[in-house]
Amino acid sequence: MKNFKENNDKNYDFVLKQKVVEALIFSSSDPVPYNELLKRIIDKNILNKILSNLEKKYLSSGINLYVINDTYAFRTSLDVSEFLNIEKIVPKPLSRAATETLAIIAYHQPITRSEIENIRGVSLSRGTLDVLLELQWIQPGYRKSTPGNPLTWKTTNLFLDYFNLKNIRDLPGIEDLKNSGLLDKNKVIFNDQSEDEI
Amino acid sequence: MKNFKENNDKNYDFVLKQKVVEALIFSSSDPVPYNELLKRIIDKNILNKILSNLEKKYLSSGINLYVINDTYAFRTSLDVSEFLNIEKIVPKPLSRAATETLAIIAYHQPITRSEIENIRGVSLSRGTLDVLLELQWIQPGYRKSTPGNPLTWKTTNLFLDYFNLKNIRDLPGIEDLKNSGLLDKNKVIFNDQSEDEI
Amino acid sequence: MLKLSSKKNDILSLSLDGFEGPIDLLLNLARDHKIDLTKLSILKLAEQYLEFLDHFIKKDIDIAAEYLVMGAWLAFLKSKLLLPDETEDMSVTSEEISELLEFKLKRLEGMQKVSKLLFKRYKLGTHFFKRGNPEIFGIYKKNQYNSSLYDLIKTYGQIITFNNNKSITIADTQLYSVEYALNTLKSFFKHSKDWRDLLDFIPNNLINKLERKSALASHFVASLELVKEGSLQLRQDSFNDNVLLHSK
Repeated sequence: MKNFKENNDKNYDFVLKQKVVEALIFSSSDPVPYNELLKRIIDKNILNKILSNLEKKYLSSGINLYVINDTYAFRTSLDVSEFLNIEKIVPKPLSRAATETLAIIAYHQPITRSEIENIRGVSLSRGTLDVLLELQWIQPGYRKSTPGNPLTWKTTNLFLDYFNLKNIRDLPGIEDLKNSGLLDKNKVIFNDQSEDEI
Repeated sequence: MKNFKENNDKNYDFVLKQKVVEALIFSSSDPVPYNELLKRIIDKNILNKILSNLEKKYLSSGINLYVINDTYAFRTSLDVSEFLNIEKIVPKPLSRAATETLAIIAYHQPITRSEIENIRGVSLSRGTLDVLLELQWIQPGYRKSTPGNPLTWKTTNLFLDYFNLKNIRDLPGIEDLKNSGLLDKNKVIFNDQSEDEI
Repeated sequence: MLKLSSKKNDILSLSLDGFEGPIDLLLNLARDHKIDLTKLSILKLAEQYLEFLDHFIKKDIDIAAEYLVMGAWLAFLKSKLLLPDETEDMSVTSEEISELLEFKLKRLEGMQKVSKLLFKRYKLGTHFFKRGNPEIFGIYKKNQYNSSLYDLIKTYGQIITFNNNKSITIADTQLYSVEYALNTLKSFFKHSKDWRDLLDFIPNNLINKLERKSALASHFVASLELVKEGSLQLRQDSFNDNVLLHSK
């Protein structure tokens, strides 16, 4: 009898915890980091079980649970996107320089400013990185240990969220680019002395 | 056979409509009026069925479907809300003074109060450091060995955490700021060199 | 040297028409030649590019500056091709150079392609949506401020800019005053009864565009002033003709 009750308590406890996680992710408009959730649930095994339960639960709903790197977010399902003509925020189109720079950062990250310029063959005009920073799509990575310690740039989770990507391995066409060696960072064009000045 | 297929189509259609209603309520910033939903679904019977389905579906979830005066909204379930001590906090930007002070501490730490005032050219009001202290973004550093032994301030790990930096060194440097367009060049009034557009 | 002169203007106008970056220019040049990138004559391409750049430097140094990254690299390639390296270990064969250029162009093309692919994806706020009415829990108490890293570094940038700009430099200028122009015109027409072109009064030792423009403007204003006084006549035969002055 006691055992039964304990079991029941355990189950009740699990259900409550699942509800808490569900409510935490659901109530936030930005992706919630795994670590934030873990602060509530403490036990990794339980949290993992809850997250996989929730993913399944919402699989065939109008809302799905998205995993973006190690963050979690509910987003409306892509199945219904054409039926949801609600107030869409029409984003101001980015300049070509900005979209290309974004792609270069996304596919080559972490990457320094001079490496970006090297790839585009143009010096980065003022304001290009600025726009991407303001959108919170890029953030500083570490500093390289080459002379001058140039800063590297990388993409953020908000970038992944915006483009419906799970992680950067999910970037369109990245496999092809990799296989054809075009993302080979070691293939730095020779004699680029200017490479590492900031 | 034909009947069966039709039935299946009907069922598919119903499921899709339910997903649409679910997604609409989820993504709307205000509770959605019944009439708004009816515009999408047309058939009252179907809409009523969908709404009652959704209500049931979310009854034992961390989120419930609430009906308030003929409008529909998802809200965190009361079971868990006490658990999450919900407070409606409207996020607001830090005050200008606090942001400036934080930026100066971040870039110049460890730095004394009078040094901060020196850079900003304004005296620090009482509340400014308090706000940053309360957020646990700054902490006292050592005391300087200059006369009066003034206390220095530095940023905390929570600060790094919040701004998603691994290391304080990863803040973009002056050169990076310049290059990304965040620093304007020295302004020169009426410069002959800028004559081209005149 | 090259049959580029007739095409030069095309390229230039293209580059002004939302045509951005030497990548496109290089790719376009390569395509124009209908040459497989692998069989491309780098020397020719480099020369065309550099000639284009040269032309641009004269025209608009700001645009040309953007193109210099690729320009410098191509100039380097060209020198490698023209002057065989004397130090053995440093020498680079022309095949290696071809390969590198090909790699560079392909990579650029690849990046342009994927940037388009990226923006063709389903996008948040357009095709799928986040919670419209988020609730914020006590757990996020530290998030009661929504400052971003961008706010922080932008603010710092502004502080630095402000501190650097505490002193405002007012540059020396040599602008022509209307009084000066009035005196010149008056003293000239005291002795002359001929029609004279307004442009004749602009000192021809002015190299600076701004100074020239200010001289022109003040002389024109001064001549209007004299017409009003009734001591001068102005004439312009048709819209694009020069303005002629004559004493009354």
